[in-house]
Amino acid sequence: MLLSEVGYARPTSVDEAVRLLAENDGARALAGGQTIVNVMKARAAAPDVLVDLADLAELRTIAATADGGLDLGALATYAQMITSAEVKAARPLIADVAAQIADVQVRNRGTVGGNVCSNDPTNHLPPLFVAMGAAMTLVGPDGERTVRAEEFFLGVYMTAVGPGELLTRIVVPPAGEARDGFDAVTIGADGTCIVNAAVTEAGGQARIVLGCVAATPVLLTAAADEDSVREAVRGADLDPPSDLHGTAEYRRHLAEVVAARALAAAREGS
Amino acid sequence: MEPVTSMRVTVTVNGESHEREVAARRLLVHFLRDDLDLTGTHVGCDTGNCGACTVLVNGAAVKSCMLLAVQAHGASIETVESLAPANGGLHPLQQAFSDRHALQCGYCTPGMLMSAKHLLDHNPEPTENEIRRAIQGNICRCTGYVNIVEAIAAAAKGEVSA
Amino acid sequence: MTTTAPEQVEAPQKGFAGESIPRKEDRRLVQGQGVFFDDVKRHGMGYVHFVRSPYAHAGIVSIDVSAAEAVEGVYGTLIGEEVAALTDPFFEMSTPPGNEIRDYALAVGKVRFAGEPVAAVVAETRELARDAAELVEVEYEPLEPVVDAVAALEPGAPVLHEEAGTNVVWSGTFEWGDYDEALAEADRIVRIDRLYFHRFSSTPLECAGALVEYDRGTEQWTLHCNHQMPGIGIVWMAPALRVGTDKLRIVTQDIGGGFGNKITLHPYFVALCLLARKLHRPVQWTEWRTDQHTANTHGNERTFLDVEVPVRSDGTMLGFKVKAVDDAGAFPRYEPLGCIIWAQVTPGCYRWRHVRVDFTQACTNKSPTAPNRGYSRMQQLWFTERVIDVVASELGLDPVEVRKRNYIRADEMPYETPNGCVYDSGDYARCLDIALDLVGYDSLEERRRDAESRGKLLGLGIGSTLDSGTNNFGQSQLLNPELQFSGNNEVATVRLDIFGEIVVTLGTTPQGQSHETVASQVVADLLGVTPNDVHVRAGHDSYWNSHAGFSGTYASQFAVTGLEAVRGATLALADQIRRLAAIILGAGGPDDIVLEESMAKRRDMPEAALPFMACGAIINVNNAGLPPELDDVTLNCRYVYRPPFEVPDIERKFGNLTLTYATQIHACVVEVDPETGVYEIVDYAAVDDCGTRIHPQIVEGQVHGATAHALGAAMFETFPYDENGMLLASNFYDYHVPHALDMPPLKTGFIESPSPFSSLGTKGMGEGGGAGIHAVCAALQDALRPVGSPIVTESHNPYHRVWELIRDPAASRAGIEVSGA
Amino acid sequence: MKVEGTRRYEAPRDRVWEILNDPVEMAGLMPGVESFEIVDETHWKAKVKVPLGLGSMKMSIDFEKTESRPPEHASLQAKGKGVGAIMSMETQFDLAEDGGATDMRWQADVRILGQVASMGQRVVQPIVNQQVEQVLTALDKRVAVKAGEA
Repeated sequence: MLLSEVGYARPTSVDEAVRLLAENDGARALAGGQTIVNVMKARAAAPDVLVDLADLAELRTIAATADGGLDLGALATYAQMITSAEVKAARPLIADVAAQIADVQVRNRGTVGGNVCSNDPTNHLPPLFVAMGAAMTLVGPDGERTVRAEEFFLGVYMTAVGPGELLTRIVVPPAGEARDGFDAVTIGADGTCIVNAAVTEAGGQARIVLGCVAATPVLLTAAADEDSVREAVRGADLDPPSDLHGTAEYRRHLAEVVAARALAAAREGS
Repeated sequence: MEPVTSMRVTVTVNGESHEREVAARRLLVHFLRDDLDLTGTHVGCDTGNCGACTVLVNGAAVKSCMLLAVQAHGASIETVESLAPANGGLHPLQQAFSDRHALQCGYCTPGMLMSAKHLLDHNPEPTENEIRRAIQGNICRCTGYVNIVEAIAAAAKGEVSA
Repeated sequence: MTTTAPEQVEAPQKGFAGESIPRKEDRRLVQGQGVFFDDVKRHGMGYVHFVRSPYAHAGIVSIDVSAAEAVEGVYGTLIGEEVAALTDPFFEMSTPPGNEIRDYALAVGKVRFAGEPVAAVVAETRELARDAAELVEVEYEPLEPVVDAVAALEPGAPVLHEEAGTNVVWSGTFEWGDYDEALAEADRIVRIDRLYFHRFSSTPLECAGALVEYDRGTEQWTLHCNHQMPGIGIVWMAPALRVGTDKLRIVTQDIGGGFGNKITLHPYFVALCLLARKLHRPVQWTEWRTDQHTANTHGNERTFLDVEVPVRSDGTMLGFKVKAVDDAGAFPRYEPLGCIIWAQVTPGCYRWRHVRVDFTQACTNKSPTAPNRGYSRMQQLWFTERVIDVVASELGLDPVEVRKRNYIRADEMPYETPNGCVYDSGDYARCLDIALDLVGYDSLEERRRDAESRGKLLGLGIGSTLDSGTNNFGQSQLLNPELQFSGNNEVATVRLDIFGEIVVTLGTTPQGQSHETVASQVVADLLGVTPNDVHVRAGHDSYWNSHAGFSGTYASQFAVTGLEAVRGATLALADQIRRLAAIILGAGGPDDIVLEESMAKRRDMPEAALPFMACGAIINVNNAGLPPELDDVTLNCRYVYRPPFEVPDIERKFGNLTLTYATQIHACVVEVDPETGVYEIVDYAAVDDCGTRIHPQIVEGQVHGATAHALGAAMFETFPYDENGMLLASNFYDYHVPHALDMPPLKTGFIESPSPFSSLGTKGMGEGGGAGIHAVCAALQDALRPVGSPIVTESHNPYHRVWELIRDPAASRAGIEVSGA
Repeated sequence: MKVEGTRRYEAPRDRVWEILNDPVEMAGLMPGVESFEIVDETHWKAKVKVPLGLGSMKMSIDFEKTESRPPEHASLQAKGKGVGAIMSMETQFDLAEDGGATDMRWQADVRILGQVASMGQRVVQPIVNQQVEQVLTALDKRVAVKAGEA
């Protein structure tokens, strides 16, 4: 509950934030704080400096892109996404899934950027963004680069955001013909995730992304019918972790079921 | 601004402005309870699950154990102490909680009330499911939520005793 | 032995009792004006942080606190060696060798569970105390841990307490009726090789803690804390600190839930007492959630082995035999009381007459246990309910019919169980009918078909339980005849003060049970005033002189012990008021005075009335010239209620162990997704019979809460350990307690079977006996019949466990066997 | 928690052995090593700061080489201490020459104790895997470099 001593800075521009992140060893960005503050309470892993992004209003916006996709500022909260007309128009499933994250208080503070950067295997958004083919914009001392969602997640609590870099935006392509579906088994309603799956289906092909079965979201592709999806999951050679909420075997089985259900949801959804 | 381990924080709490030097690592809930002596806001866990520490920051319900006090610099905060009107009466939610026996030990109650207030501020006529969703982040270990849900519904409808 | 009813001196007038009046506690609590221990502050106080063992089992080679003490702002430290020198071990209740266990405030020499405190650091701020605690260097010599009670009893298992030389805390056999006769009479014998009741805790939302002050002049400690059983708490602490009990003042006001988990706080509190004395300043300790989960208390875990149930073909239960192994965790503390408490409900709600139980309790390298809501009876009741459902399943009988055939009948009350307990009153079959009605039992088959059409499996289950209240502590002598505990007591004082204020103090330590309100109802009715006129002091203070040895709030007893004490004190006060008024008003005698409208009136001439205010003033400040026959009138009456108990027969382990038995019959309907094992409770009814209800709304609130705890335990809440003795659910992410969306809609019903053994007809209630756990297990077993009829053998059934039952029903049935006699 | 695997290095066995048994080389392969000290031939100490996305996990680790049969087998014990965490690891590897390449069979038995352990295996297990994977990948590169040098 009691944090270690930490440095705190609240930059007023992205450039300043990036400079602070780059110049201070062990600095981490602080967005909504709904994961990092918790982790700091346990003191097991701790940043030395927190760079509070609260004043970077430009990262709080949600906008439609020219091609009808979504441009999510890293600081957009779950609550914002749930009520955003742009999200509803472009990829409404993002709002639906955001509404299943934790609870009102967390959704009021927690941000899309924080969710993907913490990459806790139980998070819902990483598989969803991989399925949708989102791209992450990172700004560092050497400028800006874009990383595709499927290359963004490197491990538990590990992402492509390098030292001195800041995730600023997440760009989700327009749905076009694609339809999105999501399904999860959680402990109780909206509790900790046991296994989840996001599916984006277009032109008879499904991108299936499984969460909580490995350190990073697992992307599979298959023909967009239940049998093929199930077969793809079975053939994926998953080696999920075992814990008190489910054995590896149970998770492997659930992965197949939630993938099939996410596909069904995608087909019913739009 | 270069990183600091302590800074001057100004916040408005329940309409009153406070200024204090606060360590960067101090959680908002400890700032409220220990530094401002507003002990109505409680702590029930150390992982942001229980919601006993719920307060409104700029009108939004948040868990004050998942926010550093320095992050609240410049913000306006409402705690349970702000609910009752100055004339000695109770806020309709407080009255409804008492009417419907929506509290036993009373430890979760301040956080629960603030979540309920946040709900009714944004949705004056919630359905039962909306009420349950609104307090999903507040754990109560005494009541099984039955009477809490009823009390919030009653407050919304103005069905509270005088 | 028989228990007789107290004389019904004067049935309370129809008044406030029975009404759901506004709760007195609420006004402060809804405004955030309650005073919980962590709200109490003192000038110059130091914050305590405990250094805890990362190992489940290890020798302590050395502890170095010098770096911690060198930090600016650190006030001092405490380590096990100091504790061993300054205190005596807490007393142990078991027989040798279990009582050789030495339990201190901090680990001495070795650690026996992960999270065990090995040192304490005190500093100027909470954060600094933790910083400094990280600098304490402890060198450990890891030892092999044992995390399973059955394994702990095997030869060669690592021994936790070398002094005892064994992991057995207590072991004994219980033989009631004639079990062999039951075997001979049986048509069938059902055998179950293993049933397992899991480890969990009701995890009160407020964690433990205290602010402790030491007065050097008087050598007295004051503990502002949330101990829920101060009477026994002091009995543990004072001898350990080598002082008399009056040196410890325990003060509580508002307590954020307890559920039994705040009964065994004495090790922490003794450490705080030592620190307050050593450092010459008040010290404050707030336990964090992770600490509470890992190192405060859990409920008892119990394994039932080699179960044998002789039955008739029609489902008549004749007897049972079982070998129970209870897991007490690393230190016994309140144990081995759990080795006898279960016997309060030996046959559950049923007419089993022949019982053979082999009971052993073991230590393991896990968190110690404490009497968690439903303590020890819940485990036994779960066992009886599981047996009923397994037998019904194996004999192809209807579980509802088997229950009704075997339930103790209303016309058999009071009913003496095979071990001499007296069930005071109740009508289980009627409660069951109400519960079944509430969940629409008649349309069950239709709903099954409807669920099936949606790909779901629907099942109904029943949980029938008793909430035994008001312990006869004489049962401790069945474990250890040397123990000098028996009976029970509770205290209240009622006073009429100078301006006519009626002031009540209680010995209890409520944590949400609304004692202020309920006590005021009883007092108001007896004195002819309104509850608003009755000021019941909040909380407990051992300096109020209103507590006794067993004071506290536990074991479902307030409605009997607490209210009997309140009633006794109020009747005494009423009598004094009448005597005073009779003289002042010139009436013939006290019987000619009636109390109503806050006045003492002459029965024959009601206009001749003495306001209570005048009574209070006369005795307290205007008492010259009063006649000598009023010398004993103080208008300040203390009453100690002692239930009519006798010491049980130690040879036969026979006797009445509790005074009242409330009934809880629950019915639960679940829908299971057979593909994932995920299930949902779609209908739920709880029917309660706690005798006369003083405040129906409060009773119902307790029913809701007990149900939520049970459903949480059934579906989500478990404290499993890995093979290294690490707890796997140390926070609310992994220890998922029911949230608002997890709770099914609850329907409630009630009947009132007044207890013949309490003056008010009340029965203790609130623990609920875990009915929801039993009901969920039964409902799952019913729902899964179409997929191979797996048998539910564990009390905790998370989704993955249900999936495993579906996937391999045969595995769950492997230990079940039915044979002809 | 046991993790194991096999790995093939395109270098002769002696070369791989050399790197694996040189504490300085190995220290260079581990992520986040802040300081490294050789106590004697079989004992080393390291202070590491394992970089995780949310912050770093600091640990001081004592290593002991418990068995060594050049050039085919070695076992190593590591004991680490951090805030709320105790880590102990027993690891061993066997090297077999196959033409010019080397096959390594390795296994590690990792025990995590303390508060961190209770963060849940679904988090801890992947983190351990990640760290091992990083070391092995770094080893790959180092072997390649060394082979190039030769």
